[in-house]
Amino acid sequence: MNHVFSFARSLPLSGRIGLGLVLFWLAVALVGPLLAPHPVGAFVDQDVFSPVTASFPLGSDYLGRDVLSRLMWGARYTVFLGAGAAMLACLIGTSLALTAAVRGGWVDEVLSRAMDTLISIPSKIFALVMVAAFGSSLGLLLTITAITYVPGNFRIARALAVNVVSLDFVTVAQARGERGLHIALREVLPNMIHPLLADFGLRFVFIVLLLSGLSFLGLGVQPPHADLGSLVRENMSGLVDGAPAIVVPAIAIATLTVGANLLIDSLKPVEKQG
Amino acid sequence: MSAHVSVRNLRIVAGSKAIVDGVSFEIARGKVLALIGESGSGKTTIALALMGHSRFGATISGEVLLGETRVDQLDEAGLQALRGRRVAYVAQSAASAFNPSRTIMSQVTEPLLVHRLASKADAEVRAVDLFRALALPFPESIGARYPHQLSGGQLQRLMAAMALITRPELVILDEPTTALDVTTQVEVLKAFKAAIASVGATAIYVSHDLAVVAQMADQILVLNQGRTKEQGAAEQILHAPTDDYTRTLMAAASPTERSAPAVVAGDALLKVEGVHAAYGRLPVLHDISLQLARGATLGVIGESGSGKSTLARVIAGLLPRSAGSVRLGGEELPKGIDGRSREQFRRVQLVFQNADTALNPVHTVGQTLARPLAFYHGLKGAEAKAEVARLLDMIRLPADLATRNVRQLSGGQKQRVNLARALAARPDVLLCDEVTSALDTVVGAAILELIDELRRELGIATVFISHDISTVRAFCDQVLVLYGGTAVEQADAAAFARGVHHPYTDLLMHSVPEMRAGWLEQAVTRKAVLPSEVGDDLCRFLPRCPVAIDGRCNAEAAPLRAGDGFALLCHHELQTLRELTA
Amino acid sequence: MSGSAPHSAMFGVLPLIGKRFASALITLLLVSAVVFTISGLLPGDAAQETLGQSATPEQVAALRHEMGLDRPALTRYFAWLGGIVQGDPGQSLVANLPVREVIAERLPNSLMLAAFTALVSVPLALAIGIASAISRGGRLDRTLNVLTLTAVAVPEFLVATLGVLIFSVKLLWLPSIALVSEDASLWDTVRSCALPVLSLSVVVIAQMARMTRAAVADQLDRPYVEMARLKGVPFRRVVLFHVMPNAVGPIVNAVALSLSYLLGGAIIVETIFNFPGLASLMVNAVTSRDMPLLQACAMIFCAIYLMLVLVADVVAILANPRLRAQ
Amino acid sequence: MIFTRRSLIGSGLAAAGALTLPGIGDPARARPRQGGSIRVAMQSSSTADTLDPAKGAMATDYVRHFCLYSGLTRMEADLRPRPFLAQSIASADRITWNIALRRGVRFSDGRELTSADVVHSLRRHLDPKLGSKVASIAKQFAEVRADGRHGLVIRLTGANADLPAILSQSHFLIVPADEEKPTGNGSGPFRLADFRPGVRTVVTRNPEYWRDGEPYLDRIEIIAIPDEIGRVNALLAGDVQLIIAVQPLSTRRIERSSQHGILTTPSPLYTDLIMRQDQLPTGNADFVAAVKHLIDRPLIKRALFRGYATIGNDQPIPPFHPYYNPAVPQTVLDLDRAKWHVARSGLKGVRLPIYCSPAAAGSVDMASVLQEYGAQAGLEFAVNRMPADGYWSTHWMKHPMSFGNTNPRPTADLVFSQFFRSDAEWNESGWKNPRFDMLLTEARAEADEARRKELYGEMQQLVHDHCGVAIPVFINMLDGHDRRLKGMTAIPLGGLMGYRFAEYAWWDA
Repeated sequence: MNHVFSFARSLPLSGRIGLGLVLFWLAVALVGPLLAPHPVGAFVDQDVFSPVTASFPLGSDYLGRDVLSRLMWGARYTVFLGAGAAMLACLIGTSLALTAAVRGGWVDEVLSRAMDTLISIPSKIFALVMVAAFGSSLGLLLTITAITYVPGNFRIARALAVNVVSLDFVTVAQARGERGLHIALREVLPNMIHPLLADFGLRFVFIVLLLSGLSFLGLGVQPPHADLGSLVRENMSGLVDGAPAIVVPAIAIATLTVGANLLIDSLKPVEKQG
Repeated sequence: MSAHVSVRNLRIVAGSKAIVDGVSFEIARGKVLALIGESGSGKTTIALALMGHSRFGATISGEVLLGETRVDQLDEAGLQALRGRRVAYVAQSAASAFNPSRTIMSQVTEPLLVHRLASKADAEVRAVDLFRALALPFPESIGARYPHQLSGGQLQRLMAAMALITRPELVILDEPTTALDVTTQVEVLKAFKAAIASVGATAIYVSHDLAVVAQMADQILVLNQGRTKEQGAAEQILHAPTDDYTRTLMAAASPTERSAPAVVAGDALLKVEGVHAAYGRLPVLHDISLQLARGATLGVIGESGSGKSTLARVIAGLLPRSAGSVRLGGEELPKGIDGRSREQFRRVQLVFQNADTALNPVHTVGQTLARPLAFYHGLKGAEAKAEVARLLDMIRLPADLATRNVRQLSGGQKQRVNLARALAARPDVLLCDEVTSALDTVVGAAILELIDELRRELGIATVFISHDISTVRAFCDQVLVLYGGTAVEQADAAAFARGVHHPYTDLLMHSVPEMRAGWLEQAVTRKAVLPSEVGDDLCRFLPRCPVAIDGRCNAEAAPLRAGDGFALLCHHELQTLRELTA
Repeated sequence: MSGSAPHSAMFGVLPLIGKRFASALITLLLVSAVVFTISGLLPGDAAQETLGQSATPEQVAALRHEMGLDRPALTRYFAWLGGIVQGDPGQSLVANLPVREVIAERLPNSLMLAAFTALVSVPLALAIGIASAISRGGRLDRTLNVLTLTAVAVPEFLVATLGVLIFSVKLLWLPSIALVSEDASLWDTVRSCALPVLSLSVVVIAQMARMTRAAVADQLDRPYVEMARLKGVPFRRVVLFHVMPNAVGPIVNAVALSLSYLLGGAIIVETIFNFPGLASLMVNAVTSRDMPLLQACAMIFCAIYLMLVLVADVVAILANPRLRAQ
Repeated sequence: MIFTRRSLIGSGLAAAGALTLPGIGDPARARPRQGGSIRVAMQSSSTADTLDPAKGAMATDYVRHFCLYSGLTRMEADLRPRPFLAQSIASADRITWNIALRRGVRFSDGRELTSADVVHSLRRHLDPKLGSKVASIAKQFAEVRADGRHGLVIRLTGANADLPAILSQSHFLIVPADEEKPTGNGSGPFRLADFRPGVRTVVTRNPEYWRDGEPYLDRIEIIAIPDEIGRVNALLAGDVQLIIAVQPLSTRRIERSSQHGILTTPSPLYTDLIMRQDQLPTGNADFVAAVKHLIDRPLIKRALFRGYATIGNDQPIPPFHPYYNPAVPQTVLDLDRAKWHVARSGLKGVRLPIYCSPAAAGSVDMASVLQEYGAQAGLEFAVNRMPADGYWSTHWMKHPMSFGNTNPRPTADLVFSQFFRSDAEWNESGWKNPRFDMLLTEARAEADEARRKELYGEMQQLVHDHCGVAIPVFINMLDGHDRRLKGMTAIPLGGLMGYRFAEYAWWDA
């Protein structure tokens, strides 16, 4: 805990706000479902799109379900699915990028072409085909969203890696006789961490957006559960009345994604602490 | 008569740290003041303050007077009107100070245009005049080029043209020749001096090189850590310094000859024979051979582009040779990195010129040094830790530096760590590529001493690559002079000192500034005698050679002429050369 | 120093275009193979989808034969490939029209939507990006940062629907659906596209603005910027005449990537506004298992993406004299 | 219009005569006037949009086809067919039918419509290459032949009293015999002006329509806005004047606008839960009974459909249907009874996926409701939402539990024989009941109305008691329209007046 506090103190104000938001949503994602006043699919309100009341702190949704409870569950999907897919995308993209940059030549060419192929297939249509072919599951959603953002991460990571590879210390490592794996992981990768983190933050936002886009196309988390984007989507008819059922999830998405990026943006390279 | 430029009690603060503190000076109209000091002394910061500019949000206080104008009190508009019109700036690296995407002409004439001092056509006429005055080639058409198409020396002169085009009252030259080869430096210095004089401007010359300053300055101000150490007329500072720090600077500037060049007899440890190498289709090394015994030092000199760094890369295997052989202890080394054994890697270690980029900025000193220990010797844990401590001790750095990140080190410390990393492998051959060129003189001298000491203690054979002929002369057992990828001269230290040299070596030696006023005026820049291009087999130096023989040099390859402990490639007889280069 | 031979921009660009063209062909081939493979995983085929639930097995068999779906997959793929090589993308299985005609109907719409969006979003994104780069770390920068992030994260359908509620339902200023047809006047077409363009812009502006900011901020740290300031060049002029020519490469690249999204990624906007574009055509092709049409759409998206990237590279090269001369 | 006595018996209708259909909110006196141009937003359109009535697959197709072509009979709001292009349609044995055609009807290219065209239009369904949507229904046409220029004879493979109703479907609209495939050249109220599959259809008034003074509108543009909220917005923004398939949640918005109204059509449309009888554990009779008692029908009616539904009783005939059997006891939510059935079935704690999809309206939310109550009775249901794409071919009827969705059929016979007969292709639950099959064949041929109602009544009881299909509610169809659009009434065969609004609607500007 002390670590968190001293870490928080080292951040600028925007970073502290970001950290606060991220921790808040992380907490909601972790323990929210335990604290939710109602089961996620329970039809508890006679009316729909109720405003904020004592029994329904965030109102009720289009079927008369408790928005607070649904939000607490939904945060879990968005946070973990979004972060998981972003991590997976960055992991794959960066690994391939490092391979391309360190090996160069035809390996680079083949990987770059493969990424071009992937990037030029519209992601939502790709998702549509995959879900139609394999059925909808969390694993598949994770895979689709991750695959969709691999090429973007690859492009950025490759550009960074090619820059780093041209630096002297990589040549030094080559002259020392180091294998490609060591060069990629120990010499090159650590020098790309910060821009990669920033990219991760942005990918996270895009994935949250893609997930909500998929919910629009009827793909996405299985009911009665819903991620934050699906919560917005399923309550669209409450938009005219400004029902909390749609406003609250929308705010949740904004605070979560902006918070994550504020935090990441404020993580300047280590020299600050020196 | 009041001074043209007057600075009183200048104090520049960045964050909570004063970079410049209590500096005062005056310059009379048309005179040149030199600001001298090592990196971090605040000399550039002071120079920029005269234009009301500070980097990294530092705040300027004190009084800066240019004629009647209080520069320190000008607002943004006032500064804009001042800069480029009354005060002009020549930056250290013209290569990065020119905008890579715009033509030279548009950038040189820009000060005139933004200050509405001339029409575009007039501005271009004035620019061409200046190009001519600065002895630039193709003055009519050079303006249409882009920065990357020009050499460093040309860019530096163009930068001067850009500064002088508005005929400013004050020119600030910030280490304008540091990045240049010595031979180019002479021409550039001459051009600057003449051009500034013709405009009649007052100048501030920022430098760390005392010999250069001696040529340019009327007055000198010596700085250390943002404070004035000594200030006075150039003559007095250079020849009768009163401050200890000034004396240290002077001492470091003239390297002492090494006590006894310990020529170690025995079989050659490193043997390079008939090596050729090329980047793609562009040949860079042509038939290079050399031999190096255990504990011996070979100095490789040449200008930028001579192929001297390439030679190190070819030996290390980073650039596979296209022909020839490299043997280590009788064993032929594979051409490139692929196929070399870990032991072969260990025995040849390369130390890069720029420690800033040669050290991985994310690693600590300890991690940097531990890697070769683990990699070559399998040392881990406490053992490795002890060895790191020993290495740090060897390079005269405190052991607690091991936990420090390399980014937090000073330039000299970085270069020592850079060296220690190579030593950690316990190599047989150490390839040092311009290891001191990015360092201040004092720090560089210390590094040299260290290398020399280690070489003697550990018996490591060293290839010492440098553009600085005086360092090489003082430091090495053998000298190899490269020009255009060809070895034009090769000699042992004694023979090299005796003095028969290839015309190119001769040019290099005479281009090194001496620390006396008036050297620049005497230094003769001799023109090439034959207008010609390089043929494949002809002497590479021919296009610049002041003593080339028509009908021979431009007709056939130069013959190898060997003497006592030396050999060179030239059409002239050794005797003739002795006379020509005397 | 190089000789005085005049450098022609084309020298640098032509081989690049040639090389790209070759690798584009390979990429297109890859895309077609990938699309063919994954669409092969889809349950059902065009015959079944066309006939629907009520089909008798004989009907399905007859239609399958008619459509040529009873041939092995590889045979169909190579037949299709052979057609493409001769410039014929085949016959749409479902619409019973040449694929060329079906696409010719939609492609101009998609391109028009993309062009309008680009017209609106690129200048705005550049302005935002440059403004925040100039005030790096300042209040404006931070505000724009949060705003662009929020804009990216808000679901497109929410933006689109909000736009409709405000501008169509409440204010009655703009049509809520895109009525794109030949007999519509230019003014009507522009009005029709206003809301789709708005919705698409929100997403891409943020992306491009962030990349622009990064590219410009990177250049602002370069020594030549300080040099220009020290020449007395006003800051505005420094940004426009010194920084922009150097930042244009990465910016154009980001713009190209974002613009490629405008075609395939417009599916949600096309759905909400009933916009007859290529993305909904492609979704159509997926649901009706109309392989020739699906393949053709994929080819077009891929080709446009590659073309945009190529254009971006060429622009980057033309803007950079160093690359230009290579 | 002449109805013979035989035809009255044959079509199973007790009374003839035109009913006046009161429009919503407009006084009966208001006379339809001509003119006006409207735009209609449907749910979906794609490259599969067609001008061929035989291939009509979606509401958008039906609307287009009814605009362009005319049929032999027309179904009115009372669910009884009237002769239309046919002047009379009669049969003595309900096997051989004689049809006399109206004279002087012309296609829009000016050629007269004759018996040859009708023979062609009916026979073409039997060609498997055509891919007719009603091929299986058309199979009962043993013979279709012309009987003079304006008469024809249809001989069926078995007795069927419902032929006039069957012929009222859009698929049996009459197309010209001399065209290889239909191009929009028909004898309907409108003529084709523009047709872009997946984009729009524009039709303009047919000045030579054979029904004098009709139609009323000058021009109709048919587009599709798949997004329901987008559709409602387009209506409210005035960009379209009529929309199909309004969600119950959106009715409030439309009703709040003084310029717009809702047309509610109670219909036999239902979304049903299928429990396969040939698979386990759903084949267990107690399991089926338990599930039927776990369905909170009033909740589904209230929460999912905001009251725009009629509570169903696990059989396909809705209470407002002439053949409805009120004696079948209503199944209600009864947790105790459900638990008892679960205990008896020995399936307590069983974990079972329910496949649902947006393709079957309301099924996803129905599955969620069932999941809630299932948990209370010891049945653990997992909701598997599948994309609409591919749902019917891959999931529907393929799992122990899935959802289906059945559109209104013109006759009770059609829905029973297509979905409940033992050998029906879409016998969703795979139940087999010989008694039911026998009753079905008997009812089809039966001419006596009272007897027929009795037979259908028993079939409803059988389905309710034994079939593995649960029908929680019948869903009202909701259309939204501009209040200036008059003449709109409910015809329970589908939205937009059974897709035939173009023949009735008029613009009161």
